[in-house]
Amino acid sequence: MIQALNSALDVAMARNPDVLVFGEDVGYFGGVFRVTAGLQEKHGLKRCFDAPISEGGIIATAIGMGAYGLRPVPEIQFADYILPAFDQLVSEAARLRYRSNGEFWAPITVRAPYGGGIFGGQTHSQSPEAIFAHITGLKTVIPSTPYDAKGLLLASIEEDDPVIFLEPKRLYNGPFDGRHEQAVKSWADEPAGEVPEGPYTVPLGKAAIVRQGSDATILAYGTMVHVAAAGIEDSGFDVELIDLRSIVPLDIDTIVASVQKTGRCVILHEASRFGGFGGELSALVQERCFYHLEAPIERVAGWDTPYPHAFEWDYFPGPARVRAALDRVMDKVKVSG
Amino acid sequence: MIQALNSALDVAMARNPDVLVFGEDVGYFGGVFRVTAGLQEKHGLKRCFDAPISEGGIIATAIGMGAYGLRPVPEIQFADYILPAFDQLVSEAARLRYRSNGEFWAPITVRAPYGGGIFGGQTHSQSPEAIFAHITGLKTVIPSTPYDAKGLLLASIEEDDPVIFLEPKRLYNGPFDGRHEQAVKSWADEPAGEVPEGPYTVPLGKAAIVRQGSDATILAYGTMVHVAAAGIEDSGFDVELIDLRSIVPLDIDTIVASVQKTGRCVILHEASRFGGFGGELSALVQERCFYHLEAPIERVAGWDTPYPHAFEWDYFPGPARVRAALDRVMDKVKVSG
Amino acid sequence: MSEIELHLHIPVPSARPGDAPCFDHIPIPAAGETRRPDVSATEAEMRDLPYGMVRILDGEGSAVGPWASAEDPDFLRQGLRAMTQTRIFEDRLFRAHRQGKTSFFMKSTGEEAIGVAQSMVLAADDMCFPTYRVQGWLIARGYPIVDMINQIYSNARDPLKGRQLPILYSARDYGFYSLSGNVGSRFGHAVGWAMASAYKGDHRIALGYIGDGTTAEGDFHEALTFAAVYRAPVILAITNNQWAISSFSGIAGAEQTTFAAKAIGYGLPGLRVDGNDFLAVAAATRWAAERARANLGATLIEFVTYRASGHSTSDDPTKYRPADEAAHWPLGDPIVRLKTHLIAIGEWSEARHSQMEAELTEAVHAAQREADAVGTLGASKPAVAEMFEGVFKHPDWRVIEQRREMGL
Amino acid sequence: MSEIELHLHIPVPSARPGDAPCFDHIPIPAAGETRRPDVSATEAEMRDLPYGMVRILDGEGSAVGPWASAEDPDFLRQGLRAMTQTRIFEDRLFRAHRQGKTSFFMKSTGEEAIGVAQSMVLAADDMCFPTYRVQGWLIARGYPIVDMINQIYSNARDPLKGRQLPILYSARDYGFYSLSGNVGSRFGHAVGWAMASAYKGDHRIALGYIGDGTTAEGDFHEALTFAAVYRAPVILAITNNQWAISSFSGIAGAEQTTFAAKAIGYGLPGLRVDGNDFLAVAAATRWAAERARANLGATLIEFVTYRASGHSTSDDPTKYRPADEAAHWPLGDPIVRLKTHLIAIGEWSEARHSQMEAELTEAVHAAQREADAVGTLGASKPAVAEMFEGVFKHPDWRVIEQRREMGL
Ligand SMILES: Cc1ncc(C[n+]2csc(CCOP(=O)(O)OP(=O)(O)O)c2C)c(N)n1
Ligand SMILES: Cc1ncc(C[n+]2csc(CCOP(=O)(O)OP(=O)(O)O)c2C)c(N)n1
Ligand SMILES: [Mg+2]
Ligand SMILES: [Mg+2]
Repeated sequence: MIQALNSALDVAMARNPDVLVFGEDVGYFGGVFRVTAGLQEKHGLKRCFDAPISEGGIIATAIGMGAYGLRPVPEIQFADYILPAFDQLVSEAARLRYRSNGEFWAPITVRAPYGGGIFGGQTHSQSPEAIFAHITGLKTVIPSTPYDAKGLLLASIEEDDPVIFLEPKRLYNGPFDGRHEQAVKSWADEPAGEVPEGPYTVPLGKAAIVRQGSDATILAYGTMVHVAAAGIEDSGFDVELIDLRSIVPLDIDTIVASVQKTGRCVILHEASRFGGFGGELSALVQERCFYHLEAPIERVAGWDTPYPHAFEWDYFPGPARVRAALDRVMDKVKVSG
Repeated sequence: MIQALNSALDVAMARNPDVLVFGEDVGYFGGVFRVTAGLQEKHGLKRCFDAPISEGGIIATAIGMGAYGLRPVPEIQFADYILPAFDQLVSEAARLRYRSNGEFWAPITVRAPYGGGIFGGQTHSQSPEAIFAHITGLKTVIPSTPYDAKGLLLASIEEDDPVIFLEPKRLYNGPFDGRHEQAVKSWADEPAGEVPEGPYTVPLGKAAIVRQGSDATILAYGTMVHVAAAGIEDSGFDVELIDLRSIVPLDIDTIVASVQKTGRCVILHEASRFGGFGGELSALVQERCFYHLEAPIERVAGWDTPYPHAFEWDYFPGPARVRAALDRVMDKVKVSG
Repeated sequence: MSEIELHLHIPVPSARPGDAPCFDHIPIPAAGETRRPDVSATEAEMRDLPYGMVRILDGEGSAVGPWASAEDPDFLRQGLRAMTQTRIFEDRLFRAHRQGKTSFFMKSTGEEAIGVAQSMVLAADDMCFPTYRVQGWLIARGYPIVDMINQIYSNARDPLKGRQLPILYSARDYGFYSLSGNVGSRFGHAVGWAMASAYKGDHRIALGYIGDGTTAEGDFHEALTFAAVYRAPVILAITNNQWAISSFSGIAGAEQTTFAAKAIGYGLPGLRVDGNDFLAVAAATRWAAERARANLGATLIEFVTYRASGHSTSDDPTKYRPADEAAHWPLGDPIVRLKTHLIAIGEWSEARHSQMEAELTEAVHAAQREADAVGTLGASKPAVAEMFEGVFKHPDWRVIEQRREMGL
Repeated sequence: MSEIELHLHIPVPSARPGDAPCFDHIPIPAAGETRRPDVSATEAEMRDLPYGMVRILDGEGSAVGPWASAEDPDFLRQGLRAMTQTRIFEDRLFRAHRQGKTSFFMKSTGEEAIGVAQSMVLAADDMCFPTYRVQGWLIARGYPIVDMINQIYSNARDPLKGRQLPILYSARDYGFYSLSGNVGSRFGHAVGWAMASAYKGDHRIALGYIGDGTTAEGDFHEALTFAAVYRAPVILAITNNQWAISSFSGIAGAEQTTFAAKAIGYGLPGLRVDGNDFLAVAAATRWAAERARANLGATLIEFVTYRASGHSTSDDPTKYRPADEAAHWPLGDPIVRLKTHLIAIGEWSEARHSQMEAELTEAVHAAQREADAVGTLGASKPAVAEMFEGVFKHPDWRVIEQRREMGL
């Protein structure tokens, strides 16, 4: 996925001189995850450069550049470190167009690696998507494959609205389905790991039906799409798996059509459960599919604790928990439906 | 409610020399809403003082004081301006106890006026409770009456965990039920406006059943408790009204018992709807009362736009929208139940 | 181990209500005293400037010292006019608030020289990132006063469609960036905008404004850091009007040093300027603009001024400072000072001034009548559908559904 | 309008891989050259200090100049011992990471003098607010090395119960505040803690650490503002080790001025100190502590040092700087310099040094064997129930239910 993201940035920079990339360690070094490797050398010092350790400053600078007419793609080194820039994102980037009646806007794409599965402990593992999804005026995109990563990043950069682009860091080097005891896999062996060289986009707001099914629907994004697939496999049920790809804009039609068809729904995310984006999804599904539901909607998510270093696999919601949730949505119906 | 909050601070400061109050304009002037009026004069310059305009600095300072052993009660002038301190609240205050295995903690109570109804426009009207509710390690308290305000604030100050204490600013000077065209009311005419002089606490995590009812349950907090009451009155239904009082900790038992009894539920908040705390409430109710639900759970909330100045009463979710939601939860059952 | 007990220092202002006003703690060199280095001087050669004060107009209304230069009297008259118009406008709209025509208003009384002079000195295509206290910028550039009032009324002709609190203007064509209620958070946008201009090989520069109180925000530091590191063509202006609502400048650090001295920590030149001296504001701004346009980077300017009015319509300053404090402000009134100068050089008269005031008053009244006719807050507003527009470039299903739910 | 095209300046370091290392841009006065003012001097009298450098140990290992004072040789030997132990410990644990015994590790190689000397100079009940690069503080105070390793392994005896990334210690009884992975955000806690101490009339002071790169965060400015405004009894230390992961100090503003100069903007004294000179670190810390304890307020100290190792186990510095850069660092190695001094004054010998190294190596090995026996990452961990403890003082229903869901 790293190469796919790198290629997206490369393509965007080549096509549009107003696209520029900056962030902590992204310049000469190419980023701590190497996503920006080679861009400075290829496109020049001024188009891909290091920034001070100041996430608020990085986003403020990007907004100012955007107001001038550039299309900056700042990187925040870890999504955990986006919080010092939260006010800039919420009070400024998200509100600029509305409050100025369209005189100014923030065409910025803020990339940040997020999520767990790498023994990163509390501050290199968090999934903050819920606090962005609630903010009117922000879009939030989360790819789950290299193909999508490139296409969604290119689409995000073309957006005239601010986009939070969260990259599941556990997927950077290969797919990961939560079976941590198994050998590490490579994207090279996956169809969705194949990434065209040139420009293409994957539109925001269009979910992917990763797997068709009739027993139940799973809603997931990022790494959890792969975990869901593993959980479905283990469960033996015929489950429809939907990869949301962007949570704002949300592809409500695809979600509703699927749950109305299956009548059962499980929602997955890595972020802690309480107040997470799963609540919104659950509410929406319940509101729109109430008379189709044959069992309570289940949520599988991180526990309501900070992300704990030693307990990576106790915390990370793996396929076993997905399977258990599927058992519950399927079983309960037999018991009381 | 202002006097009740002032009295709570006064009582807390008198009882415990480790309680101190600071924030922008809270000292000599007594705060832009006068909540801290007289405290500096009575308790001394060092116990109630002005702070630089630096919300991050205010919270960082409070955390350091808390780590030393004090019990600071910082004020953020408007909840909209708490965002520059978001990283301090999330990455530090909320996580200190967990990560240090209890060696350090943040016994701080962060007060902030929040919510709409005062023609405050985008940055003096927001309701940010959802982004706090999602953060593991933070408690969030929202009173709806002067009596509760004092008791909950005293309970919050006694907490050894960080508390976000959101004060519905539209209730500061009197109850407000959303009927903005009517004459302004005074707390003096309300039973819950009566506040004992001395110390007492209202426990966190204990909801109040404001009104018993059998047709449906409304979950609300802050100003919306009063709006709910007006909506119920208008609707003619016999609705149980629950004032959550604190959203973390959440009184799940009272909620579940009520909805299992009524089978119908409407959730209210001022914050914009998508990703708001109503999603979590809806999910929890659905998970725990699925087989009791006779109609979809409804959410009445702010629209998914920034808070717009001229459209105060178009945006603010008033009794008419509550009534419409009640009609829907009651009606739908007749149509399709 | 020392036996001294520690104690906590809490700053208190020199005077509270009932006390005699006192500004002795503010060092004010005589007009003409502070030197003017060449714009290409190194930062190390300029470290004295933050402790001096660029002042041109002396007590007699003469322009003196190294910062003075030959000014076109028309330029000065225009400045006088814009400052006077700003004051008349603000007084009028302040009253409009008392009359219930709007929800909120703020004045810049006593600080008019800053926004007006900078607006006139900078180029039409430069961009300022304002605070709410530089309405004079717009007036100096001829922004229609009726539109300002329409915005303040949030009426059907409000250019911002009722979405913003009064005076939180946005006026791109007038080099005036979108304001918002939260302070400080646009200071860094000025730097980003300036960096973009430099990136494009453009010639435009940016000006960021921040209040003395707001320098305490992290945004201030972050903006200065980026400005210094990337040598952005930007002027960063602190309007030190001694107060931040009820908190005196000591709560932002003024007991310790000048605000201009903050420049030194970033290796930037820092000017301390008499903010009530139209000529000094103009001269300092030209100097900083010249540096910026010559790729010499950013300048931090502290404008020393005084907030003669309350913070806003919600504020009563007699609650926390002597009621007559403004009268003791040692740097006087910017309008009076420029007028005195123009009269002293024979380019103005009391009679012309009175006539101008009458004209400007009538212009404001006329604009207000026009806006009143459209409607004041509540009596007139943009179409409610506007509430749902502009969240994103293209509305998504949520606002479309919600708009429909409202029957629109 | 000027016709010059603007251009954007992007700082680049003096040398990249393949280039000859060069530190000529760093001004380094001779040892003994920078003056030592009285602690009660005013800030205005000290504005030269940020541009000098407090240095005591000269090239021959002599202690010279106004900052030198008679030191107890035992104190110096203890310092040498703690620095050496720190280095041996870190080398060993770095290897433990390579052996898969833990997930992550960081070293302070070349910077040991700072944490060690400050730990020794400050009182047992003072509190430091550390960065991850002052493990020497704990070692100098005799924190059990085995517990450090248990923490690094997240094993069953980890004092932090497996909740934290390796080396993000918390050790209240050793005056060491809880670390976290995010940088900068505890700098202001030091100020709040110090204010609390002053509020209580206590005598304890605080020490906050921040890296050169991290000074760009808003937290830095906010902490300094509060420290200055309330004259908090705190020492604020910038460890300028020239690098922030792959970004050289110029990305944080070092092209423009020194980090110590940032003090001037707050009206605080700023010392620039040779961070590889144990005696200079100790002397500057004593001076600042004396000021703090005398209610004279905060001091900002820049320690000029060099990060001789990579940023962390995830980093390969040869990717972005000359492989031999460390060897060219003009301020040498703090251990070698203190050792040379002790030998020069007849209080130490090569033989004693080798013997000490052997002892310390064995002590680290013994501690590691003990920790290995408990178990390394994954092989041993605290009870899983610990994951659910400590979110709040008392668990609420959510974690109780979730714990139950896990069958615990
Ligand atoms: C982030 C934020 N914090 C607090 C406020 C509340 N507030 C509005 S104006 C103001 C005072 C600003 O003082 P100063 O910067 O000196 O500007 P002045 O009003 O004097 O021009 C404060 C605290 C705000 N609007 N935004
Ligand atoms: C808020 C935040 N932003 C970014 C990071 C990623 N990060 C970790 S260490 C580091 C470099 C810090 O450099 P410096 O302050 O110079 O300290 P040093 O490592 O040199 O001791 C960065 C950017 C972080 N941990 N926290
Ligand atoms: Mg001010
Ligand atoms: Mg560093």
